[in-house]
Amino acid sequence: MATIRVQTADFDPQAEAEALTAGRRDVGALVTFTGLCRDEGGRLAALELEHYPGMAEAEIARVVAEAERRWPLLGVTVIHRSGRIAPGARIVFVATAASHRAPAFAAADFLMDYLKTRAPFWKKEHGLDGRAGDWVAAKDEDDRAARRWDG
Amino acid sequence: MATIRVQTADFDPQAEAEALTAGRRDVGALVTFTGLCRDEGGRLAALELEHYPGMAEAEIARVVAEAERRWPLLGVTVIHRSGRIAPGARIVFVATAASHRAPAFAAADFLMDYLKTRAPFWKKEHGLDGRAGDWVAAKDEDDRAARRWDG
Amino acid sequence: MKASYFAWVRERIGKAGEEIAPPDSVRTCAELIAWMAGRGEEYAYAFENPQIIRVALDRAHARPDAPIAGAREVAFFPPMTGG
Amino acid sequence: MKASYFAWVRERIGKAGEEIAPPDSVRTCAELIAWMAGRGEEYAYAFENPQIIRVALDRAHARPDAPIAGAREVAFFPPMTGG
Repeated sequence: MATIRVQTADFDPQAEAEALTAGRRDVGALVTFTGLCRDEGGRLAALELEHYPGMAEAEIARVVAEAERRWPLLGVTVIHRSGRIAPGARIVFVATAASHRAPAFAAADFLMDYLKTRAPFWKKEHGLDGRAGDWVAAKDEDDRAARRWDG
Repeated sequence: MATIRVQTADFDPQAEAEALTAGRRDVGALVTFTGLCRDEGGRLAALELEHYPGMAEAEIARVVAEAERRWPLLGVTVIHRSGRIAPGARIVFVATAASHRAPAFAAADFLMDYLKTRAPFWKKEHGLDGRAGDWVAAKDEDDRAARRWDG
Repeated sequence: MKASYFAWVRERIGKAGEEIAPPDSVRTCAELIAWMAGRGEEYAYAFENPQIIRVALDRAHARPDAPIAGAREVAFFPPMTGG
Repeated sequence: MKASYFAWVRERIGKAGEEIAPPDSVRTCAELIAWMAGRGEEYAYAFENPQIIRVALDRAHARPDAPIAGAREVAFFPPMTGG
């Protein structure tokens, strides 16, 4: 039921969202999250996303399965890009379909928090000065956000 | 900054979402909610949405202003349809853009809860038997959901 | 003042709106509902359960104890079910 | 067993992966990190702050006290920053 993809290419959010509702009359709520590359006040030329092939898909599938266990979902899509991504471009996409809005919102929010802290992706910043910059540091606030869903 | 529309026509979620991010490099998170007409297990032929012209737009604008006061948003769009809507069709759309995911998720969730309980729209069910059915009753759970955001 | 009715309030009264002229003794939204209920059989039916009727003054939600003085437009409707 | 390195762990070691053969005395992920740190200067640098290194066994997250016995693949990397 879930669609999970890790890819270098961009994706079409509308096509992905409509695939969750096409031909259905039981979906009352569709939530999408699109994560985009910011230029950090003009400082960034690009983000480079490294991932662990095989584990990335497997870990996303585990997170999706946990969301499906917690909420009555009618469909889930998660797409995460890897490689070099320019400011303004899409990085990640989560869509959740449900009969009612509360589970659709909660599951999408949960999926993003868990992907941030569990899916094996790492961001490196490339500055406008042409040099490869630092690896982005993990944020305490992301860990706190993920812990909101504990017990 | 906010786009607010009440209309009988359908809308294009992708075009609306892209209008919030086009030409920008500071948006890191875009959340959309689309509310769709369910057929309630095959029972419904359509929903009819009545609204209070003038007040509907004004009240949505007040709810949006409250969301903008609570969270650092870079853009908000709310579209609510009126008139007869068939199962599977879109009823309502909320999109929020922000630098980070937490305010984008919270604001979209808040907007839907508040629209449900404050925007002057009323749903009437039309059954497959051809008769106009009952007005949908307001749900206690919607009031409870809206009260989550109190103080 | 101009009165508007929506959803089943409109259906029970049998019209979408009309001009009304409540006496000066009617000061609040709650008192206005009570006065409306006494205007005839269809009004008594529409307002039989006054505590669930919502009131808007000049297109903004108003509480039962809100004064109606100065309002040019009043609307009566059931709890909202949009979204 | 096959070892893979990601992000700055990969950059510090200077390669994406290799075959490793820890002795039987190395039983847990935490012990494996300590053993890796002793394999040379670049490894000492990559693992200088062992408590922030994450370990995956056969492509699933593993805690520091998880036993490594039976794993065919181990990966070392910093905290994730995707999404």
